[in-house]
Amino acid sequence: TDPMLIFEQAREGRRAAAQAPERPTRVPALPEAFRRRKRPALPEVSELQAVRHYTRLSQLNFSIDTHFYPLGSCTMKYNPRGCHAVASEPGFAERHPLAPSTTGQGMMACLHELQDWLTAITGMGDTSLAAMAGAQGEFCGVAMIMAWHAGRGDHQRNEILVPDAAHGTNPATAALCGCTVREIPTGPDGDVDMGALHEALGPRTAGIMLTNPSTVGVFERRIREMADAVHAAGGLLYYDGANLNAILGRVRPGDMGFDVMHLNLHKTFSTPHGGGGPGAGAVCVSERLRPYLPVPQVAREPDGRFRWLQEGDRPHTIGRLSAFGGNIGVLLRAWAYTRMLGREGLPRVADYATLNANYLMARLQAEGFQVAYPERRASHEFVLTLKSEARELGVTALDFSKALLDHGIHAPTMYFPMLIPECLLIEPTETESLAELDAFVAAMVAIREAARRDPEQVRGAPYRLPVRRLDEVRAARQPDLAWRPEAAPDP
Amino acid sequence: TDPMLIFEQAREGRRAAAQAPERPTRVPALPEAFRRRKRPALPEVSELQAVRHYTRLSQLNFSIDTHFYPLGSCTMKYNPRGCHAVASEPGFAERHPLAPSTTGQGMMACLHELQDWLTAITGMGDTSLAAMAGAQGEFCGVAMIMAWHAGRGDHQRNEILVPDAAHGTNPATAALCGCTVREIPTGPDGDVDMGALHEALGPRTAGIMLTNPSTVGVFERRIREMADAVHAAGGLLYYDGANLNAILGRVRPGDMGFDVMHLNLHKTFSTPHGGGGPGAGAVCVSERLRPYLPVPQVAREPDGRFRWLQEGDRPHTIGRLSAFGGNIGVLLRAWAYTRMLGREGLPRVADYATLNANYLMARLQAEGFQVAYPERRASHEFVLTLKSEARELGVTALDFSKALLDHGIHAPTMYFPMLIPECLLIEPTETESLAELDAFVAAMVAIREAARRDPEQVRGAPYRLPVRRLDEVRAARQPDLAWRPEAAPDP
Amino acid sequence: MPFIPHTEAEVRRMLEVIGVRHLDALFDEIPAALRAPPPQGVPEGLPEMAVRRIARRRAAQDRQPVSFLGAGCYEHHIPAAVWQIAARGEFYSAYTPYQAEASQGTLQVIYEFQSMLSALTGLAVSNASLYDGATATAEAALMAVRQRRRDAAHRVLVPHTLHPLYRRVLSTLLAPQGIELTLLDYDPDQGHLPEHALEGVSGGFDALLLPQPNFLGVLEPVDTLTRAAQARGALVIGVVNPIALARLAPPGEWGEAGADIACGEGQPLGIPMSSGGPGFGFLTCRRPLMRQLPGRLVGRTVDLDGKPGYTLTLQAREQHIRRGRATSNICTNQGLMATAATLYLALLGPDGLERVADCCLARTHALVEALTGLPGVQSALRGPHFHEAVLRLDRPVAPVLQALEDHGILGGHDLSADYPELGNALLVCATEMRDEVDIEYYRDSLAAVLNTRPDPVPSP
Amino acid sequence: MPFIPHTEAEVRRMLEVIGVRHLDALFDEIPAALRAPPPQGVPEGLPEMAVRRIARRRAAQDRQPVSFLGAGCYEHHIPAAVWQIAARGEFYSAYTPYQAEASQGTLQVIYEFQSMLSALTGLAVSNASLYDGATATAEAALMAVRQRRRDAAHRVLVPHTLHPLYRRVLSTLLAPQGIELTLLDYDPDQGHLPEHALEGVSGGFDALLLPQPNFLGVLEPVDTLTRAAQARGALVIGVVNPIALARLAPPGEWGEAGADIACGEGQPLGIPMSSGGPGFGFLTCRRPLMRQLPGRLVGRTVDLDGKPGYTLTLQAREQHIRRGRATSNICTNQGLMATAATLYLALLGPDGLERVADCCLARTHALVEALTGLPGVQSALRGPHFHEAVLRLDRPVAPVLQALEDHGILGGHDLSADYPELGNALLVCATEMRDEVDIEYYRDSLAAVLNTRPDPVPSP
Repeated sequence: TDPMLIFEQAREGRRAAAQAPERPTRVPALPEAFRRRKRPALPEVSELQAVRHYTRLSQLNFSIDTHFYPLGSCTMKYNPRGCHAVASEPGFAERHPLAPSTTGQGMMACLHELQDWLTAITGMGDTSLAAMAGAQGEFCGVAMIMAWHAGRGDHQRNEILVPDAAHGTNPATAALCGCTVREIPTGPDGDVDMGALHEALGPRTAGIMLTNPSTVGVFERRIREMADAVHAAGGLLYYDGANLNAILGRVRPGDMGFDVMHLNLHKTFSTPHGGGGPGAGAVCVSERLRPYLPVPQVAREPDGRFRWLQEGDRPHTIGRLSAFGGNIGVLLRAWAYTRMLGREGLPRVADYATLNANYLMARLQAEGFQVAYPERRASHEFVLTLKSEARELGVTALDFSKALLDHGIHAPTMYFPMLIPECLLIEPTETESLAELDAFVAAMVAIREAARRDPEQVRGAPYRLPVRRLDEVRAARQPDLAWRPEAAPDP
Repeated sequence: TDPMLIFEQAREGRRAAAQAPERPTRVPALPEAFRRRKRPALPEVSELQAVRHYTRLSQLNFSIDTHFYPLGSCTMKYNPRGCHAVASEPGFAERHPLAPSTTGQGMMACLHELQDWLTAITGMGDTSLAAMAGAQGEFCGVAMIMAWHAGRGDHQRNEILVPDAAHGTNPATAALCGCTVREIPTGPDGDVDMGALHEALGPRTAGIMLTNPSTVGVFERRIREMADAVHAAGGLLYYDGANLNAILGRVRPGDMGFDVMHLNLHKTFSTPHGGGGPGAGAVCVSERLRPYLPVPQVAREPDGRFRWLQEGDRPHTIGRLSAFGGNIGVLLRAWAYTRMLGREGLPRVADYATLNANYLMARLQAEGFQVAYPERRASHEFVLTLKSEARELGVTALDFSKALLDHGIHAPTMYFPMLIPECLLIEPTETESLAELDAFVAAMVAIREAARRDPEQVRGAPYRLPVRRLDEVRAARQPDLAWRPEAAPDP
Repeated sequence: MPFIPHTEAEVRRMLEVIGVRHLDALFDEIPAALRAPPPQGVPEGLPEMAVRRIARRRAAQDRQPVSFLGAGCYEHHIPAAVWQIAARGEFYSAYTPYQAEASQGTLQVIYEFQSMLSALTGLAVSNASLYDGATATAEAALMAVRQRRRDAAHRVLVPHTLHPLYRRVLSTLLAPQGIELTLLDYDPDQGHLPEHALEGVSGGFDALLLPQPNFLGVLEPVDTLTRAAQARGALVIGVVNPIALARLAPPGEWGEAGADIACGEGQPLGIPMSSGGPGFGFLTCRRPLMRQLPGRLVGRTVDLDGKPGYTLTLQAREQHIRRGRATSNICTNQGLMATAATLYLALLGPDGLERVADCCLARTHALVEALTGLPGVQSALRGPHFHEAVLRLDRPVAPVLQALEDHGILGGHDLSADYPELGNALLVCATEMRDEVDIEYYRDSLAAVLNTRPDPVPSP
Repeated sequence: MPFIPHTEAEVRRMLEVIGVRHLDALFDEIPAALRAPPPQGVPEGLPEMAVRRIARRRAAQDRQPVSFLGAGCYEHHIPAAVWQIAARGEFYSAYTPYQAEASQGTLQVIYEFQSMLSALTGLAVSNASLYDGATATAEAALMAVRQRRRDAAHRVLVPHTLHPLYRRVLSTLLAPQGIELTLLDYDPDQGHLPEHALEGVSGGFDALLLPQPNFLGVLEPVDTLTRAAQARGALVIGVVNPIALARLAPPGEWGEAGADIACGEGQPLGIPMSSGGPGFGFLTCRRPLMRQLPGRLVGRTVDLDGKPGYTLTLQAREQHIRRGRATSNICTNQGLMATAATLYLALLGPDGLERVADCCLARTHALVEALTGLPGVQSALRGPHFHEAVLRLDRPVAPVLQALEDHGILGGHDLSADYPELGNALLVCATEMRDEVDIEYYRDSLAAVLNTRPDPVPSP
């Protein structure tokens, strides 16, 4: 029984909801010119039909609440249900953004604490919670770097260095900020190629964007040396917080020499990813970048009251990133999570995320799988390369990924970082149990055995999901992006 | 992947929940004699394991929110989500039952309205909301009838008449009240056999328990005549509200001559059934039985304030049915539902429940299926008999039921009422759409066709559910009713 | 039309298939005299928005003060996951799991529930829940009488220390079957039954009810009394608090043989108080009593392919099969509440449950210590108590409670009506939800009340 | 250890498999100098109970007065089903649907979302959401500049009547790319752009932003302006309120050809206000602009068996493929909010959405009528307004709003900082959540405030 679209279940004239208010008796007339002539093609379904449809659709998803989800670089760990309850408190959820701060002291107290905690955790000088996702945090970071150079009259610096294994958002962000991107290669040991770095640095260097542990799952051991070199060349260092879970409460980006960073609260601080957001991309800076922080930010007055700092309070700010104060409902979840973990719980995250990754790596190696950097410790994640399986069995990383779905395990991140052939980036996170890790190993071994018996069978996976492999070429060549009423052309 | 038991996922020493309070620093010593020596064998799992386990288990259920559920006599209709929100209001959900009534005026206002509305809807004289389910409502009703006879010094009346097609709770209740049960046969037209009724009535008759429309899905046309006969014989009439959905707002049991009745708020008033409750069994009485109503009940004082009536206020009460005030969270849901439907919405329930049942019956008849009372109108439900299919194809009502599950439709009530061979009692309810009804007919036709091709295949259904048919004989002969730690004997 | 999906065109088509012209025709078998107009006593329908607004206004006016009330219903922390999951549509909107193949979720949850309640009480078999603690106690008594069959004395011993409201429910439900309830006196100094309580009971009886802790919060000498009752051929029924069982000896280990049956109120296990309901009653027993159990039972079995699965079982005990000879008339129970309790126990585990119990114990003792430090307040009973306790005031309790209400405090339950022999007695309780600040606030408020309102009403 | 499932025995076993003795050894590649002690600035961990209690106390102190604030964020009724379903774990705790086969739920919901937003705005293609209305407007402007390629003037026309906060976000996001924002003046008597607004604009420009209704609640002459802008080769971007679109002509029908792009804030569609976020931005466009769209897109396709299914598509626009040449750096969007909006629109349908819009329209007009009946209060603008309106007071707005706060009223948004030319101007809004009683209460309170506090501060 295929799920029909909600539109296909609709019938014109159906009015089976108690959801709409009563039609007012007297509606002021809108001038004819402004009026909509035809009703929008929204579905007319009963309340039960809507509830049933979306309840059933939800069941088609893999999610943390239902499946192991070792998606590398995404930190898919348990999202505590208590955090959702906190953000749903009517006093928080129903507050208008432009209501006076007298009505928001409770919410602001939480955000102010979160700012302070994130500053302490990262070893930086100050924190703004304004960015609505990691990519916006990155934008902030690069914009602040550029503002700092501009503030010193240093207008020629418009080059951002990025390791070749970096997340795609890094170069995209640099471009958004009007910078050019220069890629730095990764050395054979997984660390950045220091020679290439030194070569790239110069009077046009605005800064470098890095994550540490890096996207290949290892800790950049010479990070202090890199920081010194970049700073000596007049550039600043940006820390991409995507991998912070690996070192949370153990190592502080501020101590490594970074000037600015973002945190993905929907990764490290366990706010839910919601099938694609909302996230939050808190930005932390060293003292020298503080004047450029985006607005608003929560400040505590000498009398203990909280208020929003606005453009007037921060004349050098890079500006405003959203109409209001950011994804506050997400921030409240991160506040609750951090408050539950506490000082002693934060390093435990890093410890057990690292333990799980290294255990899984060791077991897979023992089973004969090849990891990308066998001489290195895994951080919270590691890269497996299936190039020999691809060569010998004709079964690729993609095929393994799809076959894992049939085992009830979400696929790891595939084909990233791009420099490693046939790779899977595997991040188990600290909230998964030993039993889940062992089940993953068993599944990988079973898939390899199946591939030895019948590679075609594995190439056809998945078989047990709501759909089999989808025709992505067709999706892109003949884009069908919206349902239309029968025979209706594009509007 | 079979769902494991939560116990099988446990490991001793696991402490991965933020759910428990901190251990107090100083715990008063309990005298040794009272102390538990061994921890109870509760599972030790992480918060994520618990969330994942129960989320996945939930997905194994059929439910109104996911499937058409035409379970006869159970009125499985849409449970509005707004009602759940109402009952979850912290002011309602967090009130202690022994808190003074000054702190419960809002809740009591709702219950008082609900009492009044149910009284108006049923055409009776007063309502108590104390009964926690239909069966408790039945107990109340018969107990009140007995109390009334006793109050008049009429101690010989201990016989309760019950139609042979009645719900099993009716005779069970009569027995609980110390009465003997006398069954009255159903006539060939589906109505009670009037001759047999007259014959049964006499000086030992305490009363009769009936539902109308009856359990065979038709309206007892001579109900007034029956009421007159029972009253003339000195008995009282009890109305089992299980089928009230068929006549809600259209016909009032009080007008039919009933003296006492219960309502299943979890059927007609759409509070959820929760996989087996909680329900609520409001009891409505005519004026003469009012002194016997169970306590507590909400009263409105002349100054407009509400308070609980207790034993002291109702010296003739049959007593108290629960420690506190009944299933108040359920009652609040019924309050919200009734308020949303309103005066004009109540009869619509009966109209469309009846329309759906008669349409489905007509379509199935047109497809060649046999109904038990083809000359009669269906009420909100009707009985299909598959005796010819059983005889000719060797495929029973049970087989059809299991095969329906594979079509994504919950089975109707099977083999009830018992007097009709190979029967299905089908109740579509008013909240299902025409498309769902047509899909039911199509599934029935498809199953019959499959049975003609290959009866064995149908006898093996279901195939697409989490389990196939279960060995119920083994379940009853070797009862395994609780998990035990490895090798642990029964305690 | 809220909730009704039919369009006008569909209705026309359906009527045509049925072969009638109007909806009214479908009611043509109902005598015209019986048809009624829409009920005028019910107001007009309102959209969800308006109804929720009314409810919210009313609920806001019911917001609770700081409460030290226990007395059978307890304010515990409910982990957010409990109801976020229990309220999922697949649990919330399913029926009783008659079709096992389509109900494995509910059935496995209930099997786990049964296992957990069995583990907590130390008895082999648990049912799938009953209405509440009081009705579960009544059903337990009926079980005992049934079990004794020909030997039955139709008499049950009920301690005075059993919850007074439970005693009233027992009267309501047992009287129609001619079962006599004999009240057992307690020692008003200790607050529990004397060890030799049964010596004064002449004649046979079928069961002894044993609350632990009892309504006054005090621990009963359950071992001695279990031995004594069983020696006289009667069954012992423990009426227990499931949170306290984390620390108290389970009924299955009382005396030598253990109690025969245990029952109680499950509300403390993750269920909001909701003015008293819905909670759930639990009922467990030794295996030989299994066929006397009322209510649903879930069993583990295998399917046609040999795969494990769950189903309702031993239904021959129940009303829909055995009708007038069923063990009870119960049908719908409190399934969703049992689901919530299962989630609660899984989330807490044995260690977490112990912590909750320890907190309750510690906080109630701290409360007693704080309040009895005030002049005019003393501890009323000498027996060991668990997470409730009785205080005796130097003046009537009711006006004191009323005065505390003005301080935003629900000070406890006034015992003077049910236990006049205890004098001006007040039952207080502090769960893990009452912290040091709350307790201090109670002490200070009570001090203020006792000073400023010197006994305005003469003692009754 | 909250959230961490490892037992000590398991940790030992795992370390053994790895071949190290202590957890610390796993960090041996990290230079010792970099290792830090646990962050002292963070307090000790607390159980869920304690954290929720703190949150509840803080949230209770934030409870909202009766609000007449709109200004880009609106208090609408949210059907209970919306979040009871959107918060289901399968939606709530899933990642971006990279593995299509394991994400059909989210993918189909987003496809339906795209279809609904496309229907509402009358434009063929919708993306899967952006951060908020302001960033969506910035992305729309960037799209227009990209689309014009070699012809691009790197200049966008921004009406003064566009939300002031949106204008600030545009500056932040567009300035680094060297895009010039030219402010278009409005008619302060009418409250909207003059029909000939573009005549005074010399030189080329890539896009005209057209808010409808505008920030002042007034309707812009969108047909004329769309024609004028398109005649000069520029793209037209409608910035619209999705609730108002139930009644207002959709951007796709403005002028002759229709606007090219529409965007706006989705919060009114079933999302709580939450002090402004998370909501979501929506962005739709004509089909030829499809490859300029930023953000996720879901497409319908078929699987190996020919069965329909859904997948992320046209990813070549995105940062993870195109990196520095992507249409945007956006990655995570506001998926769960889009899910909630889809539920909201499905539950309301076209008729329900019209009712909401009509109520907003009617209530705001009733509010204006009620308040302008008071001396010293007048309607400030003559243009037709939808569900917000500007009032002019006879004294400064701020002290009046502060006085209203004492009556439990949030009286609206003070415009004097952003629109000083309007004098003592106040932007008010009444959605379906404000009934006659609320409006009457506002009127009476305002009357009291205006009488009792005669202009205590001199006008600036």
